[in-house]
Amino acid sequence: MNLALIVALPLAGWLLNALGAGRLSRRAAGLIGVGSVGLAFAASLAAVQRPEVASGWRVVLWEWIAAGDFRLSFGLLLDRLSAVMVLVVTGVGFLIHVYSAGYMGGDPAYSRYFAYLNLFIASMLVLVLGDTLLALFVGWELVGLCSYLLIGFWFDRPSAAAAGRKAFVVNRIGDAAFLLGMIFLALSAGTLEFSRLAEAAGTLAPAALTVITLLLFAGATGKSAQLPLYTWLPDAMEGPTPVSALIHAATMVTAGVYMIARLHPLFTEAALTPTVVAVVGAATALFAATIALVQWDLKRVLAYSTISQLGYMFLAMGVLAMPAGMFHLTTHAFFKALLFLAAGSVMHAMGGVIDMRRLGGLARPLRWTTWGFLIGALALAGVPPLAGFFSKDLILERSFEAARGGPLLAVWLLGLLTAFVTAVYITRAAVLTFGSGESHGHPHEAPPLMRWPIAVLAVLSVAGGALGAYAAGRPLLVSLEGFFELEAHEPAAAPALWLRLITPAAGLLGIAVGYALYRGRRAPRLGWLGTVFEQHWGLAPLYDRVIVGGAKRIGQDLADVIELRVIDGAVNGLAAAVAAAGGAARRLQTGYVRTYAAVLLAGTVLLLGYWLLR
Amino acid sequence: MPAAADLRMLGPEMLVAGTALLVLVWATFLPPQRQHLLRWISAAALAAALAVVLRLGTGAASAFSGMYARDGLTVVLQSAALLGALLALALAGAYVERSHLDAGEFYALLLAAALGAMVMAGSRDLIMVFLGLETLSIPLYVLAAFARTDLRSQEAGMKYFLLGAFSTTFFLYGIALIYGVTGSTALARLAGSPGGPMLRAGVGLLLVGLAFKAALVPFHAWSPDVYEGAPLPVTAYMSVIAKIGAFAALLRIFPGTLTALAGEWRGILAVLSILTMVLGNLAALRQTSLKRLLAYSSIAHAGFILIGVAAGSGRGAWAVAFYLLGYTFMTLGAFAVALRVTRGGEEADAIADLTGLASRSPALAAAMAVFMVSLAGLPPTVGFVGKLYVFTAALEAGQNALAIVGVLASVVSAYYYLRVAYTMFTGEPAAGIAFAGDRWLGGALLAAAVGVLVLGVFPSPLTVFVQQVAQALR
Amino acid sequence: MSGAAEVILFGAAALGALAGGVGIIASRAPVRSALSLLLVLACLAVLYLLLAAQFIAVLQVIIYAGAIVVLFVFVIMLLHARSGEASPTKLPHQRPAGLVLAAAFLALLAAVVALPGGPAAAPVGQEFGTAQAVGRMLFTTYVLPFELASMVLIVGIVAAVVLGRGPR
Amino acid sequence: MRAFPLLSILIFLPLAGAVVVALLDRRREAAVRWTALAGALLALAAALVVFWRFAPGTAALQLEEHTLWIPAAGIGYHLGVDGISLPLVLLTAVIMPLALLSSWSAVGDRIKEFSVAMLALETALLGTFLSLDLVLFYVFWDAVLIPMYFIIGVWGGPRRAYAAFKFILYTAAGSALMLVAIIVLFLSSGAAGARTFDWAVLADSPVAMPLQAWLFGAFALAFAIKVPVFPLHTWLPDAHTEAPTPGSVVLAAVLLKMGTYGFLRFLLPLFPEATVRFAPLMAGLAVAGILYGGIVSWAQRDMKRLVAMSSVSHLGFVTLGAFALTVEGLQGSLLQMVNHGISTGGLFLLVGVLYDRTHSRLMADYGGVAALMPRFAAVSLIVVLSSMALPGTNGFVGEFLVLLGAFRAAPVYAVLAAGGVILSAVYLLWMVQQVFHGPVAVVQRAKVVELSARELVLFVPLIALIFWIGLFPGTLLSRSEASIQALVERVQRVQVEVRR
Amino acid sequence: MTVPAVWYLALSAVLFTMGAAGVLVRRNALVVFMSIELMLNAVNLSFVAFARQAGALEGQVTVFFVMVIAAVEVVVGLAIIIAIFRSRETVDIDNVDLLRG
Repeated sequence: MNLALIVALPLAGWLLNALGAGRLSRRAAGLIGVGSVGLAFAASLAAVQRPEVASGWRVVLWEWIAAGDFRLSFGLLLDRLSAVMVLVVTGVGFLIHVYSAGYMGGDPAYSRYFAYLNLFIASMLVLVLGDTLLALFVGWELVGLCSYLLIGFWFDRPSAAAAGRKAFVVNRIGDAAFLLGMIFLALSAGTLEFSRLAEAAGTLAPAALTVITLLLFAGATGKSAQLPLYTWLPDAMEGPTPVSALIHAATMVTAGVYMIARLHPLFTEAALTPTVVAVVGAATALFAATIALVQWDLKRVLAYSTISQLGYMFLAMGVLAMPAGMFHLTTHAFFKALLFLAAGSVMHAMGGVIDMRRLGGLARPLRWTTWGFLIGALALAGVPPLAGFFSKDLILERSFEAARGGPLLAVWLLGLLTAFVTAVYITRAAVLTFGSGESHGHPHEAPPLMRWPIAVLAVLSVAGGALGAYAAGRPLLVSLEGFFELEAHEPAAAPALWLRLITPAAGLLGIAVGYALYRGRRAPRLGWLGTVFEQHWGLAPLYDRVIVGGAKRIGQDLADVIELRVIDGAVNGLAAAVAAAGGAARRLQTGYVRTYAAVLLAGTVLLLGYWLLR
Repeated sequence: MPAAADLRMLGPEMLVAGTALLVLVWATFLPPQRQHLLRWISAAALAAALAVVLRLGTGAASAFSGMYARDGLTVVLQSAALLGALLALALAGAYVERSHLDAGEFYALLLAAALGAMVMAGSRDLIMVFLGLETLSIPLYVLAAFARTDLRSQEAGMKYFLLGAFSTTFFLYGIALIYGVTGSTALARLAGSPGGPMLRAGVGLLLVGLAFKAALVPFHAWSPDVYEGAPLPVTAYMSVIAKIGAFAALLRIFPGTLTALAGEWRGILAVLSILTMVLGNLAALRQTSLKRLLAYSSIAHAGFILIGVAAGSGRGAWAVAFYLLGYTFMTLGAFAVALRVTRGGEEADAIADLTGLASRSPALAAAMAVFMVSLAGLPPTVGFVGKLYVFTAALEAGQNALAIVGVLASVVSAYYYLRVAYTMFTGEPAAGIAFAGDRWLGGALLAAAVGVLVLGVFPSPLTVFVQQVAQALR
Repeated sequence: MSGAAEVILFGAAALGALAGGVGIIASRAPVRSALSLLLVLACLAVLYLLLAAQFIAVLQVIIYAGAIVVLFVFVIMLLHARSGEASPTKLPHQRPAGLVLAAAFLALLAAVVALPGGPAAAPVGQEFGTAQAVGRMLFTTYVLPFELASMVLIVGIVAAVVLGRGPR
Repeated sequence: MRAFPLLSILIFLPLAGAVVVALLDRRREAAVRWTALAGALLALAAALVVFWRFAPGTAALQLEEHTLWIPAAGIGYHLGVDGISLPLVLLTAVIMPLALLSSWSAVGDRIKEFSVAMLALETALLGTFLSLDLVLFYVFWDAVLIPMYFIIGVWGGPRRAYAAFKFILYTAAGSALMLVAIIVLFLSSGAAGARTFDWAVLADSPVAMPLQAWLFGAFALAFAIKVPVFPLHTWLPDAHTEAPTPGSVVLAAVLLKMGTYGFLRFLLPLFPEATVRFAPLMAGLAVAGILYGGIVSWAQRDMKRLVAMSSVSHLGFVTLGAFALTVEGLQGSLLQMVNHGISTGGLFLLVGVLYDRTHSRLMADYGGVAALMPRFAAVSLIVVLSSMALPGTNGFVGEFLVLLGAFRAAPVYAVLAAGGVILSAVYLLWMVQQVFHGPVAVVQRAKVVELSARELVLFVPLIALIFWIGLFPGTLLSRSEASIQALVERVQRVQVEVRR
Repeated sequence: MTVPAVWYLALSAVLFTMGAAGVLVRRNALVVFMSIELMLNAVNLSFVAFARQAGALEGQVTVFFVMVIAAVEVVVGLAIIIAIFRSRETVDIDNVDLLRG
């Protein structure tokens, strides 16, 4: 039951912290919170070593739902795919827990924070380790819950509460589609067990398969903040920064990618879906990157960046370069977490200020932070030999190959363009935050508890590329290619050199442009283009006014007019009519004997008349 | 000359009639403070008569040259009449003595009316029915006007009398026409008659007379005014005894005799029933006087009871009998509560006078709630069982519209009955409200409440009892 | 009695009865109504004789004409009863409605009663309708209703006593 | 040998408690309250004995009691429990003590009468779920109305009279025609003398079709109003809003289930052909209710009204599951009945806790409550999540099965109903945000104090059930499986015939 | 019997209807009451005519009972009218309208 232990540890941490809220000392709470995840990481490390993992180590815990033909147990599955995720989740998770212990040091709701965070880890592990799609969905929704709770952690701020709610609701939209897809799948394939889906995939009708996968992908667009359901993620930055790092960059938002990887037998078989995934991914990548160009909130820059990078991952999944997608997922977890932690460090130093117009010149006082941020930024920009370079390069390479000169080449072009924009906006952020200008106030460097995780992540961001670098033997990719049952990409089929160079070139060009543009705190607005970006290419007003406003108005109209006037009005109208009839019946009773006699005689005439004449 | 067996068969009637005379005479010799003895005697006589009725049982389908019968119908409906009279007597005593009404005459008239209803139950000849009807009605006219210095009581008496006499002429004309066709007033002859327009007209006119007594729409107009104006215990008594007598005769004449014409009169009775249910319930909706509310309620219930007659079957007939017995309990119970509550020594007639009754007397309010629930036909009360029976009868006879209108009318009735219950359980009691009545009233109240509930939960014995009615019709 | 005489007698009595009927409902003064009623009763007594109902005819004169009408006249005098109809009516539609209803009712009755082909009158003996014959029936077949009628009479007495008492 | 009348004892234990309470001195409030609670707890114990004695794996009726009640009219006293009624009996027995406990703060006057009404209500409810004779069923069904009417009308809010009358007249109007249909069933059950009101006999030989459709309509109307199915729901928000907390709890948790129970117990087995014919209509109304209820909930300002409207949406799922006519759908429907009882009952308890403190139900009067009552906020969140059908809680399993079953029947239902999944998050989280989040905005801040121990006791069993059913729904599903399976087989047999 | 029974019956019907009209049209309670007596007499005529037609005495016996009842009704009715007159000083039945609705 070693496997269940991985989930049980953070779950226990959650229970202790939740029930002990208000009674546990700050120290105990932190120790439980951090310790449980640390132990889970250790357990994960031990577990992935097990030989069973290669063929899938499955532990069935109990029969969960059984109704009619539908029978499903609840169990965990550790294979080469989930191994990657488990390590990322518990590993990065652990680092961020450590960081949090410092970052949240002054918060009164310390226990609650760790309770939520532990619950998140547990939920994420359920998502990752679940042996059925339904179990994955359990984790899927639970991480959404944790996200809601943590975004709205400072619930006394109306903006935070609203952001949490928005995140949950937007996710729910995707989840509803996911749920339908899952149900469709369960009914057509007869199972939701991953181990049996592979064989079932071939038996499904092509149309059904397409619909199922599209519905599931719709779910992924919610969770992973892709077009059109991306809006919640920028708002999610209302949460504490470590949360943004952990949930809204490194782990939860990648669940969509993981889900597609998990269901690769279906997605690879489906006719239309991969193309849709690739296009949506590529479009989102560029779309979000352009918006990141015009943000002033450092965390929002990173948020849009995350959306954009997730787009890359979907692009990879769409072109069926699944190992590449997972690789980027991993490296992104490192460098984006790093960027967020660094940003958190800035906030910590500046007393919560995150608007880049009020930042600047922090390179000197915040030495660790600056280094961390720069490494992360370079990795993000795809500068070799940092981790981001390898994964992003691989994705673009694969997408170019997959296009085979066809129309899908547009996807590759979008990706390439995004690489350039990415470099521009991250350079802008770095320059505005750390570069020129005077620092305001008296910023001080973060305590060691926050510094060390930054350092570790910086190292991973630098060296993480080794997981997929040819030079290092590509251990991750080999493992995953085995898992996806793809023939290994031998160096023999090495892509053309120009293809390998064009990505870093785009990145470097972007850095140069960015530096040129934003050096010296000039902040060009990019003209009309900037306005377009700020308005999310026109989507923002559509969402706010037309969809949300419209729905609210319809709701109000239904409640005030249809409900009260029409439906209830009919009921009350009937009652009023009966009451009026009652009044009329009373008026018949005039009080005059002669009227009564006349009524009596009339009744007699009618009765006899009817009887005799009928 | 009547045989001795015939006379023995008349035991209950003679007991009641004799006691009426005894009470009348004795009252003149009794000092005022001992007038309550009259009540004891009357009650004892009614109880004894009830016992004799049950003891005699059925077994004389024809006596007095075929004028009279002691069959299932007689037994069951005479029991109902005696029970109603007994309860009404218990309700009336304290009121009569408090209001200084003439006790001897009051009880004598009460007994006479009971006698009338009993005779109507047993009659197998239209002359007997007519005389029974008058024996029932004339005392009621007098009782309605009994508080003779009270304007409203006078008015009630006059309206009742004039309209009653008016309707009686129609009834008589009906007898005349039937006599013209069959050459006889005996129901047995009527049963075998071939029909024809004159017979139809005769039966139709009979129906008018009986419908007036039972207060069926459109022959009901007298009843709200009379109920409201008559002294409260009289209203209570009237509301049950007149119905028992009228329905006894309706059963005797329609499903009991005119079986050959059933196809014709069932539809007509169904229409009357629907009109009665609808109008009675609608007019009751917006009443503010409790007596008037109960008047319309009694009209409405007449409509429900008529369903059983309109079914034209044995099942319908016993359902009528069951309903009448249940109705006796619940209506007299409701009146008992009304008698309990007084305002400044007078009848507390407004529904609003019951406001907050539950905080003054929870038991009284609970009892009233039971009666109201039963009148509304909700389980677990006798009112529900009665409705179940009549609706079953209607549906069995294919009178679907009757059953559907009936259930919907019941729903409407729930509004005004429950409004009374609601009033009692909310608000603060009004000033000047006091409780009146003696142990007799309390006993009657308890008996009615227990009756309503017990018969609602264990209706089986009573059901078996009333099924005798069906046997009588066969 | 010859047939023609019977017809003439019937015609006269019938016309008298109808005239009396009109008099009852049309006279302004109640006393005239009462006298008109007396006329009707007398005419009916004649008709009863024609119909071989001597006993009933006698009763008609004694009870109705002798007792009831006298009672009415007595009460009218006692109450100095004005017609009571001087004030404007509160029910303006009552009169037309009443007449229409009455007409409709009469039409129905006529349709029923005036059907030709009723059985021819049965021959009856001398005994028919005498006090003895009716009395015998009253005390045999109709003994029960007879006794009951006495009960009703007692109720009538009680009513008179109760209602006639003055205010206490 | 007569078997031990366990079910009768279960049904009438609360009534016995009511009698005992009625005999107590009204001034001894504590004694009244404890006695009433003891009565309800005894019933719970009896229900647990039933649960323990219940043999899963068979569709047969168990612990049957079958004697004559009114033999002269063909009416029997037939009780029995199967997989369909068992969960609802348990639900009733669990909710009643909680409702009584909540009345300790929510009801301050005429406590004795209130307790009597509640216990009488419990008897009527248990009787409704356990009766297998149609008249007996109807007696209990209608008897439910009376105590509930008083509970709303006497102890309710400012518009209680309106709400109470609307409640009783609307629902009584619905059941009126059912009575007619019951009688018609009786009359068509055989020749005179051999007729019966017995459910088991009637279910064995359904009446022929045109008549069956009419009878179906009459029954369906009664049940649909009780559920309530859109658009027959407008009595519900008023009744809920005006009822005192315990009344709302019982109303939501148990009373509404009478209607959906009726679908399963009576509509499907007694009128299989008509069910098949009209299932699309019912499912369509259910879906309309899911969406409509969800949207309208969102626009509410009053918390109780919001929860009430949300019931329309949730019970739409129950109805949808029932008329999916698949095992999954029906199992989900049944489970969702229990779930709704727990979660919506819980929601009303939560609103009651707030109402006890500030006497306001308007969300605008709150804000930042989470800061003042953190434990309460946590409890609320769990209940809300259960209501939103978050995986891991009870609601998810039910909703999932319903959607699964509905999808199997016709995907369009499931697709539309999935909109309800979204809407529930919209309106519930909206409420949470308004009430709990933001800066502290309650007026009488001092009164908004953390849950007392008694109040906490209210929620502990609910939360335990939320998670237990969420994780181990087999406890209930396995017991209802056989009965539902039998039911579906019966209906599907007809479905095949109709298609042919 | 030369005059057919139908004539008597027709006369009876006319008289009955006259009485009914009188009840509806007249406001004086005494006259109304007299109209009712007229109706009773009309019925009696029918009874006697039928009795003659059928050659059966029951009709005449019935008339006897009707007369008894009529007498009692007169007593009761006049007593009530007198009581009303005592307190209201009117015999106009349209003025007796306290109770309505």
